[in-house]
Amino acid sequence: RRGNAADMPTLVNSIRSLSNPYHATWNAGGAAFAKSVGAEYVTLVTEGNSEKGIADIKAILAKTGGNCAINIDPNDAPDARPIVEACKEAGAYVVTQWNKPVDLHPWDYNPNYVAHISFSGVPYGKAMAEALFKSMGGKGGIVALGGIESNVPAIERKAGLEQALKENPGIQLLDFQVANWSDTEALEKTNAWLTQFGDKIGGIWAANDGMGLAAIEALRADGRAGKVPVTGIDGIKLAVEAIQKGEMAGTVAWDPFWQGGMGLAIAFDAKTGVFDPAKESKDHREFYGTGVVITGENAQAYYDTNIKSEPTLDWKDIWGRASGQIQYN
Amino acid sequence: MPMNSSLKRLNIDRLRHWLPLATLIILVTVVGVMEPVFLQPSTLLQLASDTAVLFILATGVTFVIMLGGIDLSLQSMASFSSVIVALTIAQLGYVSFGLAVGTGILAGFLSGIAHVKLKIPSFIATLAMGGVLFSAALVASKERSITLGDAERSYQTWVTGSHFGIPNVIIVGLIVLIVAHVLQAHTRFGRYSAAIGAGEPAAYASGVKVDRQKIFAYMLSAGFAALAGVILAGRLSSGSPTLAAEMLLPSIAAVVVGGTAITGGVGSIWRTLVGSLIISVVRIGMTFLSVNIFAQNIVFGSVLVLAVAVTIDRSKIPIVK
Amino acid sequence: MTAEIPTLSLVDVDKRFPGVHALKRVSINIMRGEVVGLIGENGAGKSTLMKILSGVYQPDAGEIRIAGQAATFDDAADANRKGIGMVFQEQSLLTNMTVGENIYLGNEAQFTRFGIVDWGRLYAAAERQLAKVQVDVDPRARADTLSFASRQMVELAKALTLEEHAGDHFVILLDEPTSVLERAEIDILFERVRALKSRASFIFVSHRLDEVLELADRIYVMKDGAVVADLNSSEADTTKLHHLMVGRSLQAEYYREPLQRPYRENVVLETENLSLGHAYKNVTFQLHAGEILGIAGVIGSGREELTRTLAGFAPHDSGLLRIDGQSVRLTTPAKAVDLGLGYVPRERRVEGLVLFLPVAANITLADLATFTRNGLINSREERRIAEGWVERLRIKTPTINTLCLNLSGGNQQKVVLAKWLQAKARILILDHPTRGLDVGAKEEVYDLARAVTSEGLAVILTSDTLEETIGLSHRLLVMRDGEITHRTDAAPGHKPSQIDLIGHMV
Amino acid sequence: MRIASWAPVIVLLLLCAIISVINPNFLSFGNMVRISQSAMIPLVLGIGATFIIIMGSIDLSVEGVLTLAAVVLSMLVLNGENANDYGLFAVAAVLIVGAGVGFINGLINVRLKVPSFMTTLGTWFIGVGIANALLGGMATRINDPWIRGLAIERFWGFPWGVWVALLCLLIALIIQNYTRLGRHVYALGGGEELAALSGISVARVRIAAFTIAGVFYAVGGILAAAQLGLGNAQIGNGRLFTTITAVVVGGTSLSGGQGSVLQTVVGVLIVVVLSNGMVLMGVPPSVQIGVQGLMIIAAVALSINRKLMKIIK
Ligand SMILES: Nc1ncnc2c1ncn2[C@@H]1O[C@H](COP(=O)(O)OP(=O)(O)OP(=O)(O)O)[C@@H](O)[C@H]1O
Ligand SMILES: Nc1ncnc2c1ncn2[C@@H]1O[C@H](COP(=O)(O)OP(=O)(O)OP(=O)(O)O)[C@@H](O)[C@H]1O
Ligand SMILES: [Mg+2]
Ligand SMILES: [Mg+2]
Repeated sequence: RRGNAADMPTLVNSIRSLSNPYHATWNAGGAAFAKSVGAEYVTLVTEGNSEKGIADIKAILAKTGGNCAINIDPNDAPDARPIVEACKEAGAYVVTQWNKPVDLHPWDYNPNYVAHISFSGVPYGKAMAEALFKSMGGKGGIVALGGIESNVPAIERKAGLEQALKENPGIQLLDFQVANWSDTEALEKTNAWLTQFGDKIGGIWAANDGMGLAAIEALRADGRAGKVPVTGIDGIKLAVEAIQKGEMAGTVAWDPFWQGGMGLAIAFDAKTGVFDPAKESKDHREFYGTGVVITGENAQAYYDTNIKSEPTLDWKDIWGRASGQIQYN
Repeated sequence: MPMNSSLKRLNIDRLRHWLPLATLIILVTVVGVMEPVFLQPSTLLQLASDTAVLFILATGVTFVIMLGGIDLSLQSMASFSSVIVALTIAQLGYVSFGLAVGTGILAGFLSGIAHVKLKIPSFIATLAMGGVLFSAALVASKERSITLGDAERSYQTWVTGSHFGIPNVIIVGLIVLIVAHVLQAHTRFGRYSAAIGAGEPAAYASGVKVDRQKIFAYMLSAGFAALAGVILAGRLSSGSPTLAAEMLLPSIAAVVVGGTAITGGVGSIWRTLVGSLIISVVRIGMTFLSVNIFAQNIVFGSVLVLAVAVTIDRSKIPIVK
Repeated sequence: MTAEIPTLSLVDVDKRFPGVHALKRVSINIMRGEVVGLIGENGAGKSTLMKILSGVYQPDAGEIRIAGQAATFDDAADANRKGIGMVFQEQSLLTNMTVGENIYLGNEAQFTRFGIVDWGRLYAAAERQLAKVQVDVDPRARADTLSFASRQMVELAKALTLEEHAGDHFVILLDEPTSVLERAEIDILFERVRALKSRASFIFVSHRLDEVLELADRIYVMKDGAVVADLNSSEADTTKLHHLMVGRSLQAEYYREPLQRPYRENVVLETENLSLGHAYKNVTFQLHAGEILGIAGVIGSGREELTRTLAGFAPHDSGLLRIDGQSVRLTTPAKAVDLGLGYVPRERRVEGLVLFLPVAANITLADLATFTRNGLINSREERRIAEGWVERLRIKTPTINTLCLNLSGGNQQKVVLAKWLQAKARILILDHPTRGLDVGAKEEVYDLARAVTSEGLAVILTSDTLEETIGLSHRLLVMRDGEITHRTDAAPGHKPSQIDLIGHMV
Repeated sequence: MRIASWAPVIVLLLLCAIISVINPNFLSFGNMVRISQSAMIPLVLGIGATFIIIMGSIDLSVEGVLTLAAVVLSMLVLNGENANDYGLFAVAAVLIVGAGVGFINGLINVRLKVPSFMTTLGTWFIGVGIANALLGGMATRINDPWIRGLAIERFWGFPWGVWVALLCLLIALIIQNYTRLGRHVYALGGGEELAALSGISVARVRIAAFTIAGVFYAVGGILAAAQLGLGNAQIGNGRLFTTITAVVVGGTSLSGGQGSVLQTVVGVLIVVVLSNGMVLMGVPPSVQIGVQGLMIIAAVALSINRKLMKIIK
């Protein structure tokens, strides 16, 4: 019935949840791509529960008989292995993003494990730190909000921050706290810092936009919003707006719309035989995507092309943003 | 005449007994009719293996719930256990599993002591213990997930492999079911638990060593949670301080959906098994039936409430609180 | 008499519970200003009847009539509005609230303005209610700080609030109100009831037939869910009532005195200057195998705490307690049970039974170890044992899997006794063992007490009535203000008189 | 006996003393304001939960109602996504939404006889689900100056939100101590059968209590939205356990019948001061949650009256 190869494959995006703008935009990108090829589109959410995420993928594989292309942001790095193995067994094609174990490689699961896409957290975490330091005039104290501790991007972004600190001796890291990607926790932590360090806080670095925006709200309640620069990462709409208002010093846009759509496009093209993954070079199998650093200078332009209207992407240009093979150390 | 009515009563009791299972079968049938692939043996086996970890977690907490307590530390315990396995399996091999479960039992003992001797409500004692375990997992893992290599994974085939086409994890689940069922239905501990849950003062006055039974229940709960963590570590071939994240509420929900009273005294491991399967079927069923992703939480919540409305045995629960 | 319309009546009322036909086409009438006594064995259906009259249960068939008009009660509140108040058999004060709050619970509306309760007025009114029953408690005290007797009086005060809002005539249902009261308190209660007869009718349930004869104008006798007799008090006496209830005559030797065997030589339990805080001090006595040792005393005499000490709830803080010659301190009931003590508590439904477990599980609760093999309970053996006890003690229950909750008081008490006999307790502490039991069941308990002591069990007895204590005991201790004031022998033939003992009690 | 009921307060003071020795900034007025800001939402939520817990039930729908309230509010007041600007009417609507969810909780609990644990777990999922569906996963910025003012504008040095929380406290105290409903909630917790025998309509009291709790959670939602300046479906995350912990730490018993809204105030302060102090004392992030757990155990162990509590579940 469905397992028939002549059928159009089902397109599947699996993400953490639909309750944050980042993944909601990811989902929109997936839907846009699916529409462009006229395929059925399914969204799965893990709700932060690895077992659920994996079980859902297996359910889809069973339901479609493996006739699907999957683009997934695994809940936690370990989830990638069982998912890839299940896809291989069912004959589905899968692209992973952000999280996977370092020793799990697409080329070990030809052709089904098409590619892994990530964004090196280190340079962008560092870029944000530098943008922050710049708007502080190169000296002063900062505090930093981290993501979930075991999460790879959170670890990388923090590493980037640390590199930037090493290169900028004028900047002192007053404290680093983990706020688990949560607005509320970020707000509470910032509140406590305002007591502890008061005016010594010259800037706030946050590992994502949600936490950065929450820090701004804590500053606002203290009457200091706009006076203490804050940076985030992700490039969500509210962050770009905050940059335009001068309350935020910078963010990095991964373009989740691209992630959600292009990840599917790559898996879909492999599934439908447009290219043979086994024949692609490693820098198309495990590659860094390109992030856009947004600061006060380009915020308006970015807003106009990416946020005001739905971005139009060329889904044929699957390798357009591949910027080098992922390095593990 | 009295004979007759007591027969009737027995029948009603029997009927009540089967309501959770009937609910499960109805749910499976509904999904199966709308999407026949769901009823294929391979899909059902898959469903069963994907339920194993949830079931084991739920089984552990059933012991505590029977006593009228609660264990909120189980997801941190499971995650910590996966970290222990990941850190030690290279050196210790199979012993690492024992180490992890042993740590679980010890943690359960400590929560039990805190609850019983310091008289801290179990809600607080286990929530706090969960925090301690989470911190321990973060520190031990250096805040990262630890992936296991091929050599280490070879110790885990008892989780990942299969026998006669049946995934091992299902077999492990069945063993847990049998052990837990025997403990709960055929041992003094099980009987005392029910007595404590249904009427602690009378159990105490009858000479039951209440504290000891309670501590034992917390040890079982954390021990099973640790076992669940060991299995998760096998399934995901890694350990991580967040590996079992978001599994706490589904586990407790599984116990309650099976019809065990959250207030204690009434319940069984069978009910927990059925409850775990109901949770799985509803979740996976929604994926099979392509329920709109935005509607899924709404449907899930509603079905759970309705399921409990059907499954609980109100004749044995004095007051529904 | 026939022409008069009853204030309240039941016509052909039927009520079934799963497995039990509790009321079989019962019809009764209550006339204006009448006190109607209602007696019957445990499980005869008295409480069920009362609960139907007070709106707690709905009849399956038949009719309730108020002043000749058919009436239905949605719930207790509805019955209350229609002029029927009830004092429940089981303690029904909320222990986490104050006396005043309890008295007006559900009736606060009269003290409420714009949604705000005027506590001052409420407590003042509560104070007046308490004065009516002449009980001296602070309406602002929490109910759990009160003695059981005071709580019962508070409940009566609560029922009497009907006076304030019911019409010109109302009915108060008293379900075993006297079982926890001392004689002096019973007198106050009876006096109040008689004083209120001009405005109210009463139904009075009690297992103490003499009390019923004393207070009631007319008596209904129930048996197995049906009314079997309706007679004027003047035509009745205890022997006749007993016969009607139980179907056989009252034993001349109610306490089985001829069966009282001399106790044995060996001391199983002894105390030396046993003391506990302010509760009791310097208590010294010996308990022999086969002996029933009665302890008499009023509330506050220390006998309650002494029994709690022996049961393992309140360890003594000085003096000696020896069991079989071994000096022990009973820190938990578990320890007491291990040493062969069995406690039949006064609060049967709380400490005696796990109400939500089946009969069988309750009987075996204290003795699971003996039929556990390799860690597993032998359920067939368990069933056999439970069935054995049900038969031996004639416990009335549909099956051994019935929850204890659904048994009548007397049968519940038998389950408690079965539990300790099964656990082979060598010393039984009977704490008001016949509270709430019908005369038949009482006799059976006495029979049991005799039987087990002749087999060598030792019993410590505190009881509701002096008569019972005297009748049953081999020897008697009297306590006052925490000390033993009198010891006496009570062998058959020279039992002490009540007057003798009372002199040492107060 | 009286002393025992003050134990949580003593624990709180002790905690404050320890933290201020390590970091004297703790006692600054600025920090007091921040603690009050951190406490205002848990307080309002805790107040609602206290009613339910005294009744002997449990309410897990805290996050569901709060999230739904915050999201609905963000869509109805002046915001960055649509043209709505209903101001105070929006606030009223949100309170009605909270009351509605609470009412449904109560209704399911008493009519379908589903234990509150499961009922409210269900409505938790449903509430968050609806919030999510309404927003489609995005976040809506709130531009309404009144709402934002709750977090930003001050009166006597404290943000308006804190005053709103105190007003809620006052209302709760009145309901608890001076209305029939308040007393009947205790009666249900002390013994539901007995309460019914006294003529209390158990169903009505339960439904009313859940409804009131829902309103308080909705106020919590309004304050949360005001604080973060936006509504999104994650705004409630992690609030449930803090809320119940605070209630229990304050001394309200999970088995019902005992406790009060005032005790919850102390409980909330203990929990908030503890997490604020954790940062001030420089406890490393990865062990914070563990240390917090141990401190809460210590706090409860110190403040529990063991004599009174024979049975602890
Ligand atoms: N009336 C009562 N009803 C119920 N529990 C009570 C009562 N009085 C005290 N308790 C508490 O119940 C617990 C009873 O535990 P018990 O001492 O019987 O077993 P245990 O402590 O496990 O035995 P062990 O110490 O030998 O392991 C104690 O914590 C005691 O404080
Ligand atoms: N809720 C119930 N469910 C099932 N059976 C019940 C219930 N209440 C009472 N019964 C049964 O109905 C019968 C009558 O009980 P009831 O309590 O009316 O007796 P009673 O005359 O008041 O006895 P006692 O003198 O012991 O108080 C008993 O067999 C009892 O087991
Ligand atoms: Mg002990
Ligand atoms: Mg009765």
